[in-house]
Amino acid sequence: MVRGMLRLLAYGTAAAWVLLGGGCGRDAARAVSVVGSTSIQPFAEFLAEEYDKKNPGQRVEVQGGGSTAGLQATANGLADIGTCSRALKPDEAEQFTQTLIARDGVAIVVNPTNPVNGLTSEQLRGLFSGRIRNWREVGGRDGPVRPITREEGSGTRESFVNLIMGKERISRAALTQESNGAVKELVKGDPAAVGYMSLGLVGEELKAVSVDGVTPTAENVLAGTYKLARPFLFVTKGPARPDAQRFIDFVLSPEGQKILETEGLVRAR
Amino acid sequence: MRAQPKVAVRGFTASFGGKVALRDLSLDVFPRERLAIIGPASSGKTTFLRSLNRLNDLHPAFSHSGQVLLDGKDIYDADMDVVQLRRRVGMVYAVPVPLPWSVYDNLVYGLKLAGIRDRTTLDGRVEAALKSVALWDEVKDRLKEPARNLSGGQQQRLCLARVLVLQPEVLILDEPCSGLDPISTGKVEDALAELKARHSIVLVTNNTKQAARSSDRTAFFLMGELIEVGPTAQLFTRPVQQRTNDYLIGQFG
Amino acid sequence: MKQDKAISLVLLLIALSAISGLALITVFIFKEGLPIILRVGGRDFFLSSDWEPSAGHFGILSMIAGSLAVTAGAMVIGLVFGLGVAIVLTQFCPAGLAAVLKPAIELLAGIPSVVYGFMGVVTLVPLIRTYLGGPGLSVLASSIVLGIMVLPTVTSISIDALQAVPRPYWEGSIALGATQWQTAHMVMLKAARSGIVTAAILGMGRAIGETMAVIMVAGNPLEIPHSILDPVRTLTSNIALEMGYASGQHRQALFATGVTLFVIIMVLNTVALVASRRYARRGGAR
Amino acid sequence: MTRPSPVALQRVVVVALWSLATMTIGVLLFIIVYILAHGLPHVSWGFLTQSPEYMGRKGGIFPMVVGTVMVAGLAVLVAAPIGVATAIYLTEYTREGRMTAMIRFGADCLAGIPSIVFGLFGFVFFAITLHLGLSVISGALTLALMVLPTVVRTSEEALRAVPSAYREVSYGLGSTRWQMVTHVVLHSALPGISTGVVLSLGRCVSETAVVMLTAGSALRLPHSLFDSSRTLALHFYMLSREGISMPNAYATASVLIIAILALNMLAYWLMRRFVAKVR
Repeated sequence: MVRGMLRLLAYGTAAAWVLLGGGCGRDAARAVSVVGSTSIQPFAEFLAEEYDKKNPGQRVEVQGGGSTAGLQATANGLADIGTCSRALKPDEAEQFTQTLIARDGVAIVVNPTNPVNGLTSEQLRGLFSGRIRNWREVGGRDGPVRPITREEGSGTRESFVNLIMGKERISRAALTQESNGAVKELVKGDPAAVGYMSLGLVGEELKAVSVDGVTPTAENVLAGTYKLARPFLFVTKGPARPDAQRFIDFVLSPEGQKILETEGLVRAR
Repeated sequence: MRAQPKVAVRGFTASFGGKVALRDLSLDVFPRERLAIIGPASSGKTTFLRSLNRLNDLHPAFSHSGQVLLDGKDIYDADMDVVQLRRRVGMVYAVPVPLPWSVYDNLVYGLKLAGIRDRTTLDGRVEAALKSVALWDEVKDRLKEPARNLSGGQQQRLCLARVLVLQPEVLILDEPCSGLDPISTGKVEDALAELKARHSIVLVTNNTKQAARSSDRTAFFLMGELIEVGPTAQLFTRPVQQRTNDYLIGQFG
Repeated sequence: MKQDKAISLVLLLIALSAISGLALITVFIFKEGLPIILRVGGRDFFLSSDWEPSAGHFGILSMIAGSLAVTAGAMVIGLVFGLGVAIVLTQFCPAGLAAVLKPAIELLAGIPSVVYGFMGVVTLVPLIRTYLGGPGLSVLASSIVLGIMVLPTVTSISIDALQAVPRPYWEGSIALGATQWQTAHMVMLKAARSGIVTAAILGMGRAIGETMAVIMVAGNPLEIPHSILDPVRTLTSNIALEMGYASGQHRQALFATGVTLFVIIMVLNTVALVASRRYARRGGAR
Repeated sequence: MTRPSPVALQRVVVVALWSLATMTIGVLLFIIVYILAHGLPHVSWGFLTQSPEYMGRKGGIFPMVVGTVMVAGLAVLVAAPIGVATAIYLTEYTREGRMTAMIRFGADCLAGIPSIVFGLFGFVFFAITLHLGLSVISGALTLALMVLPTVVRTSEEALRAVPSAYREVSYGLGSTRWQMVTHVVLHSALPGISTGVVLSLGRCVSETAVVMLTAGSALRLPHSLFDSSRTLALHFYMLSREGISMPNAYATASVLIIAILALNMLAYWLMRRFVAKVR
């Protein structure tokens, strides 16, 4: 029995090293890799699933990591397509070819028990910068305000900062969560919380308040009246590889756009 | 005049990190004799035994000078095959150490190391060895059992048999009966009497009565030196050296 | 003997390659992280709590403070419980029961840290938020979760240390009329002291290095916590939170955070090593 | 105030200590029962053998099971031989000296490095510098480095626990050192070594930070070692953290917990065999 285990270990090891050595031909039949924004990740995964069903033999691999990581991965060849949930900075725009696949609203969310239904940009700046410390000041119940932000580098955060905060800094005391879901969970459980997240992922359990009097809906984003919106981008370094291009084409096709729309995003064209 | 010595130790000094354990020791072991070595604790008996099959080499600080000739060839020569040497000089320890396998696997281990794989040869050697230590009848139906299930006396005879399957020329035994009851001791001693016909036997013992019972010659060691060696009967009744006499009548524990 | 030499050489090469892994990690982490510490200056890096990578501010004081606060809390809980369990299992527990309980405690070490973090979020955080106030995500929540996570480390090393105390010590004390508890704390704990110190230090290393559980229950703001109900960001969660996004200087700053962590752990390890050496040397002699 | 009598004090302390121990066991049971109670109803054969659909909201966890086995298995297959060989070198082939002290100190340091630092290293070294990408192989090699010290340490302890008399007997019967090591020492130490290896496997299975940074989080079934793959622990993290599907998150955690339980029991069983063997 013990001898058998020894032998098994030896064979397994040998096999592992052979695999290690033999795996060098990695470029053959490689999957198209899509890396980037955690906001886009679930949608991209869903699109990839549908794409694989339609095109057996083609494989699309979706990764999270963050918008900036996606750009980096694309730049150094780790990814075929980078996904980015914010507008490219000028130097980035020079470096990459970008394709708008959809637009997404950034919803301001509060706990359903919070009586506040609408906030102005100015009030939002106050809440998130820490100047406004009590919900009473913006028409809510007496109680502390707990802003919840996303981590540095997040596309959602950068869009929020660009569109709302301007020059003001987000409070250092703000809780930092690493995903839309985590923000959602936290706001769901904490009556004092206020956060921002992808409109497509808000769901039923949170209250998305209106901003400057405009309700956050897909229609308002498409119409341009809800100004807290950001692009979802696919970026490639130069022209895309043919199989990557096929996937991009699928996403832009009416079928792909329909999928994104049913998931709560706003179509690109 | 006696025959050529089987083992001839010549001016042998052994030390461990500067601490001398054997000093300038010369002693012969003849074919087909049982040589007993007696002496108080830490008088160098065990070191002497372990010098005969170079087991001391395993100790990091061991160093030596002088010669140990086996059939006239120095076993400490650079071209000596130590593995082969240890097959020719078989050792039995004070405490029986059966390896954690079956009785049979314990017995054939040495043979397998020597490259013998033939089943009938293995079985034949095992049977012969077990018979020569009078263990065959007791364990012939228990060969597949773990060796640890045997009694202490059986384990020690098993360890003796494990060495015997290799048909060594010299057998060295380090207080092989120290942990055994009188009946088991008797069985081991009987086996040694039988084995004398084919092997040279060096037996270290703390038990002077055992030396008197089951040896042809006896050597007395004290503090790493050989004090006296002679026919057993003579050494026990009329020792030449005063110190031997003192030891025998119990002056040194 | 020639074959023996060859085998020995091969094994030595393998052993050295294992060690070269450490060298490689050290070199890489330092190569990536050190330049920015030098550029920003040790003072601005370690003694400022201004962390805003996009604006070029890289002060990690609040993360260092956070890590220390959370680790201290975890050690209080881990030591009280871990040592308590070790004493129970070695001194006051029938051997049969101890044989079942010890592997059960060790099982705690096998549960994935994400599960601990998750359990903290769904059970502990709402409790703290409801009954003690604050956001729930807090030093307290992190300390409790980490305390439970380091407990098996503390317990199993303490048990080893307590079991290594020679039996006659115990018997001698009992024979002099001491109760079991007097014996336990006056004789056994004293004799096993440096082993327990080792346990505590290794537990501390585990607490300070834990990432995923902390990220989920700590809240991760940039401010230094003022009370145990305040949220906190640790060195590890700072790395894990932002690594995916970071590039350029920002990424270097995260590696520098890693360097800081690395140095803290190395110091703790060396202390543990010295402590356990002392313990080994004294062994039965004391 | 009078001091309580020693006997009374002892009673109080014993009650206090036992309640600490009971609470600890209680926490363990609570975690396991909580996860299993929420998750087991959603675990089925189909859940284990189907691919996830709809980002994991529906469907199963088959690719993650495969990914976990690949990443953790490969990590251990790399770490175990290197670790055991190192331990054999340390115990059987060399004397205590500067070299062994150095190797041992290195292993101890490696053991103390937090997993996130391994993750950073693996990301930069394997994924980027060696161009292995976020892949099974990057993750496995990083994890292998992470568990290497555990394997070395436990193997060393197991080898040292083998009675030295066995070694002498083997030499006495005419074995070379290598024969002695392979036939006698390894044979006796194998259950002990296996315990360390199995526990390391458990650590690889439950590790999240490292695989997140090195193996990536692709939902697809990995077709080669160079594909990215999500492990069960990371899948659980993402499902619960992104709030994608709590039932599936609990079900994934249940599978994970059961796997860890099984590995721990295996380790415990091996350990008992080992103790019986070298006694």
